Amino acid sequence: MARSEIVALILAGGQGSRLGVLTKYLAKPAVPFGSRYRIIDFALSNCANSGLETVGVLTQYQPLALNTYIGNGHPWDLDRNKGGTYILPPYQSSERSDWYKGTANAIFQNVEFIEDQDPRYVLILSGDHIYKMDYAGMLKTHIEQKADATIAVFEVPWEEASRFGIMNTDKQGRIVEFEEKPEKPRSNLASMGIYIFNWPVLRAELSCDEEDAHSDHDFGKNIIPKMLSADMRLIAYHFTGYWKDVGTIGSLWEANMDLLDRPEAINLRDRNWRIYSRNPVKPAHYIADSARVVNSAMTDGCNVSGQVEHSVLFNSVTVEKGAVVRDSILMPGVRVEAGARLNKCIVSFGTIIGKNVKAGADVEGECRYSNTRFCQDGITVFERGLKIRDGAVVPGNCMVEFLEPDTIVEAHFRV
Amino acid sequence: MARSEIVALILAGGQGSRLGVLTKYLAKPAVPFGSRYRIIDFALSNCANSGLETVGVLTQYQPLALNTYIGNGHPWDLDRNKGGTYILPPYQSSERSDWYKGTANAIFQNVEFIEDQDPRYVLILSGDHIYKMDYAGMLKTHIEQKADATIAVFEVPWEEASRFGIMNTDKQGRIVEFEEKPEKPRSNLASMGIYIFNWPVLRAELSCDEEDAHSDHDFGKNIIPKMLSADMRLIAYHFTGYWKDVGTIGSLWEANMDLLDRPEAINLRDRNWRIYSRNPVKPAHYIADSARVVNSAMTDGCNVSGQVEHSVLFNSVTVEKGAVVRDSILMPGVRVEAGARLNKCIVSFGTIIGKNVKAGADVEGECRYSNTRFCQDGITVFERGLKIRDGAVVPGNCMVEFLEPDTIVEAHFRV
Amino acid sequence: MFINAMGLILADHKRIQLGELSRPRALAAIPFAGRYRIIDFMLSNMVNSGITCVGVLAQQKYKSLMDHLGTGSSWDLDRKKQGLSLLPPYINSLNLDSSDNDNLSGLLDFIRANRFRNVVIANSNVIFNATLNDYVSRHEDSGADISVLFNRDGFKSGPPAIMLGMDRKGSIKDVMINPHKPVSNRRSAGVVILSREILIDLLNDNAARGDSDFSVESLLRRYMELRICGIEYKGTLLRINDIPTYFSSTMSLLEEKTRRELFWAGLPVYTKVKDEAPALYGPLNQVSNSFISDGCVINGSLADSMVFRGVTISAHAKVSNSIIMQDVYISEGVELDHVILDKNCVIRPGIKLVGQKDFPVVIGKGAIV
Amino acid sequence: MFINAMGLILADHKRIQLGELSRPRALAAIPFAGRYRIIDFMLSNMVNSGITCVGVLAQQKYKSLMDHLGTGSSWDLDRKKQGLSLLPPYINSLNLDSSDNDNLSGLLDFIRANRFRNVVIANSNVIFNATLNDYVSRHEDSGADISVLFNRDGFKSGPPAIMLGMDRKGSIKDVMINPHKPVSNRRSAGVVILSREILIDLLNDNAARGDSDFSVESLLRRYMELRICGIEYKGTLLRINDIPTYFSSTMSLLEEKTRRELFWAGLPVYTKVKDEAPALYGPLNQVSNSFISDGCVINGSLADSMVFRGVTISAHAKVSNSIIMQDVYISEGVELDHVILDKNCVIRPGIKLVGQKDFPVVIGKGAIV
Repeated sequence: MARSEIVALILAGGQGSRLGVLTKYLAKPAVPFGSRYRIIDFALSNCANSGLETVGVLTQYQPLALNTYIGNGHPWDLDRNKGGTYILPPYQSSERSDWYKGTANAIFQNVEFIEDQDPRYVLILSGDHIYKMDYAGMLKTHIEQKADATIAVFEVPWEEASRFGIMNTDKQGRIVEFEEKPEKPRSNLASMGIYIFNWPVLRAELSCDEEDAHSDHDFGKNIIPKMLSADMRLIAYHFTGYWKDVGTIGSLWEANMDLLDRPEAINLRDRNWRIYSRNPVKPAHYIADSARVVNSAMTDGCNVSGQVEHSVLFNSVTVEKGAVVRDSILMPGVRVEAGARLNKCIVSFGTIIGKNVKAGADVEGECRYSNTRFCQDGITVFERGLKIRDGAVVPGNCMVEFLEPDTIVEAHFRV
Repeated sequence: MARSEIVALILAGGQGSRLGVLTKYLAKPAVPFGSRYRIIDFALSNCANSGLETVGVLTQYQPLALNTYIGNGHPWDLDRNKGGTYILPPYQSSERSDWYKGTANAIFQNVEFIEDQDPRYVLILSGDHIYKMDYAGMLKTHIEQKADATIAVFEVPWEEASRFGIMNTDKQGRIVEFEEKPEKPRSNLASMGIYIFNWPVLRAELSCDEEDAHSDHDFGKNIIPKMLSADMRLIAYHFTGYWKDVGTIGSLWEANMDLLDRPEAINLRDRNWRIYSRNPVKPAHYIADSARVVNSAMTDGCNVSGQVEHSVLFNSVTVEKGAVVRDSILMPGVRVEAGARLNKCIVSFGTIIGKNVKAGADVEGECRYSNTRFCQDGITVFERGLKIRDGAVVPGNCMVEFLEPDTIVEAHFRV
Repeated sequence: MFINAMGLILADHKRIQLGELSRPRALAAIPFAGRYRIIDFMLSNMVNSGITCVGVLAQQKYKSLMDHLGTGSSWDLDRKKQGLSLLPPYINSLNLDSSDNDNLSGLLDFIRANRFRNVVIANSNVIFNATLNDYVSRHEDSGADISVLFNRDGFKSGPPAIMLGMDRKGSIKDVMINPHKPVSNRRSAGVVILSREILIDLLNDNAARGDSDFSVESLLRRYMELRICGIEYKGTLLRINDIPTYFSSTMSLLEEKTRRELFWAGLPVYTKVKDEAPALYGPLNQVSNSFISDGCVINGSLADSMVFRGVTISAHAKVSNSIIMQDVYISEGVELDHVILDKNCVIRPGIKLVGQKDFPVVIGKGAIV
Repeated sequence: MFINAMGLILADHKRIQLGELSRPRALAAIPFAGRYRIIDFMLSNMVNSGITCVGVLAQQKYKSLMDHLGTGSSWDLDRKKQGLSLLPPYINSLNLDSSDNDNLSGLLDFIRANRFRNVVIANSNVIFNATLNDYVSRHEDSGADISVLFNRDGFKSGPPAIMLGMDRKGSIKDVMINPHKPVSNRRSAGVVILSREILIDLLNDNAARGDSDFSVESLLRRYMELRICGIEYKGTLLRINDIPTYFSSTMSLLEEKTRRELFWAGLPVYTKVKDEAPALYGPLNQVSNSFISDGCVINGSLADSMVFRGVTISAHAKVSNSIIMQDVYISEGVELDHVILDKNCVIRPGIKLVGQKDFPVVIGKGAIV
């Protein structure tokens, strides 16, 4: 079959509000991950490595950083003249002007785009999961099984199953039941939010769903149950391997640490399945005489003179002499000044941690930025572009943002 | 100076409602023009030929066709990794979600994009004018004159001056007064809606304008008069050459005919200033034995067996044997069947004119599609994707669209 | 799921020369059909099949080919990985594989570096419009070592003709070049499909033997050692073997069936974008049964001809049965019949040139007549 | 408004050889500074100046250069018009300009086809980070026929040294190669600026004389007939003339000033994107004063070294004062001091290699030691 017969659509419109200040200025898929990447790199690279050539990215919330990051799609080899990457925001037409109301409505509003591409199959992806998956294999199953829709599923531990949408299948892999967050799950196959539909089937379902005033216009809640009740052929495609939804501060931190603790779990070194990203154009990183770096990952443009342990550093991070960074994630351009100590901190773009600051899990107490709703287990998060005062003390479980200059935050600047 | 020091922003969000059915499914800048082009090709090609590398296209109304047409920017050599073409739709942020309210507000909503590019100068363009202009020359004037803003002006005939925004300048070219559609114009220098601003100046003006609840958020009505009243240095840049606003059915028709009647006026054959466009990938056009083609322009994929006089044919148009097309504009994929006669007709994408149809200026009378508000001088317009019944008779000054099948329109299909 | 093959196009053919038209350029780069170069057809077939990695093997005079192909963006082959590679004859002192066999070693490197299961190798003198997916599947299913496309053109369109003798199972049992008494009308279409592993073996073999000849012909000659199967191509197929077949192939495009099958069967033929203005017809012209390309200005009379991009035909000029290439200028009162004008020629006022169907007058690139 | 110049980079230099490092590749393609090839610096200077058309003149062993440059997209030079062109030595039977002088005629075609007012010609062995706009303006303002960048390095960094004698107006009055008794410390930086017209004249001249030598040196030797002016370059500038200067230039990047001026002065140095994983530091490493690139896995000890992309340094290995190129694998217990390992080398467990500052041990590409 021709590559144009399948179109991938990545849902990248959500705010990702549980990531707090990390998504204040950018959509969740644009959040940095794993030293070199943004979260959406995984979905885009999977598309490229699977041989897909037409990818629509549905954006809505703070799309600028994401649009600029994706640009012409060249880093993922998706800058095709025919096909390639399309950014799909909501728009006005002579009949209507609406923001996207749910995952299904977002696709519905882009029916015309999809029709222009004239595909046989549509692959629906989420822009905020970390995994490597060959969608061509899933498509093969979809075609062989003559499915109306195929849903990727993943075995989760039984004790967690009630947090997911659970698929009950028969022996042939056909889905017989779907339960959203069941109290007593009868299976541990969780939906990964990855769907392949025959386009004519999906188009009809979307139109129908759009008419339904009671619908939330959501794939999991509305479209899939409706198709099941209409006895359509829905097939489960089993995925094994690393998969993580990085929707919370805790899971984002864990997924980053996974790269250090079990790098083989999602092998980033596999040259047959590279994860592409937009390159920052910086020189190789430099480790000075006074530095000590263990159990850590880092990338171009870093400059380390201090101590870095079990941490993930993004490009152009500076750790000055005498600073100690442990179990932390430092996003592009962060500077940790002399004598500062960070423990389980996530520091966003360009923030400067002043001299002798003490922050994170090993600092007891509370402060105005304490936020146990989003931050647990001692993780402290810093907004982008902050200057933290020299000598400031920031306890664990904080979400530090700019409100006004105070004893912790000195200033905020554009990065 | 570096190419990144100036960013061009093309206002392409307007519906262009005076073009009636031609802009039912696409924004005005995406309307076909001159056999091979879309209206926006002129602004984009001017940018490319002027050496600009970063171009933002602000879209809002029916942007899909425009987005797909612009794609990665490759046809205009604007598919840069750094810079290049950006489609800029309205979006949601944590504070607000708004459609663009006026030309100035559209730019204001993209302040963050512009800041990311970090330019010294911003060039504001309209996406719906036909002209060739070296913006680098205008920038040179702007810099040499140490202007806060430079506005391109064009000498219009005195009798038409009251239809334009008129600039009154002193001898050095400094603008001393601006009158929007003055009854008694004191100059015939009309604003072309092309502005260069020092970015810090514009940014400040936009913020200020945004606060003003009485403002229409329009460059011509608000920003420019405000800057003049603050005694800022506004310079007029004189443009000579072909320039046409193709905002009405009449002016669109005229501008197309200009290419036939005075091809030297806007020389499309100048190899030092090519007008680029997205190529349809069709073979050379074919003229059959039975054909007669005079005073006409056409392009790839056409297939002419009938008579074509003083007309502009876009790609993949078929004119069957015995059909006569005069003074008309046939957009991509139109088919004129045997024995049909068109006179002063504009036929949109893929419409089929059935056998022996008679339509246009030389047909007297009225019908349900008569529309003298948009159509004058006998010009008749057909919506895209129509099938006109064999033998139908359509008078001049009609705007034929699909309402229901009737004696003129047989059906409507997707193109 | 998607096609698992790379493409290899041979830009030259040692048995094919097109006189004046070949002088400044490789066979693959000869202009054809108004907007194209010969190579565009095979390249488009590959791209339309979903092939994303194509090597073009050039021996000589490849500058215009290089200019034409550019970054490959016109065929959407300007890719980060793979894409379009021009493989020039190449001297690399390091190459340990075959020190005196540079061309093959460059090719070997290229094939080793790109891990596709199959390789489609094609001559550039054959023009058709089809996807190759089905042929690659049939090759894989058949278990043959090599599959070769053929049609039943027999000796039509002149030498070089590689005629294939086949048994009932479709295996090649005989290969004859320009045979006096052909035993079959099956003629190779110059397109073969084989696995990457077998190609690497064959190339290593050639290199070890010091045999630098790499051609479709030389692969087919292996029919004794390898299982080579024929697959019939049933669509319209044009062969460019010399000036007369170049001329007749062009003229056949004026027939509706050929035109439809090569251009309007749903598969686009990509070529370098030139961004010319639309063609402009003046008040005085008389045009019939002709192809005209963008950028032309037509004021004279034109019949049964193929006109490339950017050509001017002045008033009172008469052109018939001719092929007029890019940017030619034909002055007032010129008369041309059965003429091929290469790029950039200028024909001065009143000049008359008349050829014959089998002997068209050919004027080389840039001549001022 | 914008810079009106095209660039021309000479990928080879007949006086410069880097031993084992030069064996598989042109000078311009020699890996440098962890992520780069030598040519990246000059190419980035041109791109950062707004130059959109660059020709790279290659004489031999240009395959790795071709692979590195690709479509030019890493430098944003994958353009429809202009962009990046590799100009190989080229045989074109049609070329009427200089039938036995193929290299120059290909270059002439290239310069004729691209209509920029000025041409910046640069050797690839000189490394600095600056835009050229100011120098092009100064050239235009001066009215000189040719301008040449120089600095006051004198004979530092060894031969070949082209020393310039200048009068008080800045005009070149003497050009000496590796002089015994230098009269000046002004040394050519291997970058000249001249108008396209003059370059075309000079090339035609050379071609007519059958002189196929085209180099910065040969242009400077014209100081008697042409007005050649020197412009001083005052920033940090590294010269790669042989293995010792390659080694010392690399080591100088470990000094903060050099590092800052070459990498952190605001102008990016572009190179081919490799999409490697981030570098990973294990629990046992000890690293000091070193550059490490993406894709490395560092478990051993590393001091005062430059490590390219994708290198593995196993536990208990000790590397100091060394340059380790792409994808090298260093096994457990290895000891290296003053060593240069080319790409893809494998050093087996327990191996010890020790060189000296002026005589580093150099191991060629792909060796298994």
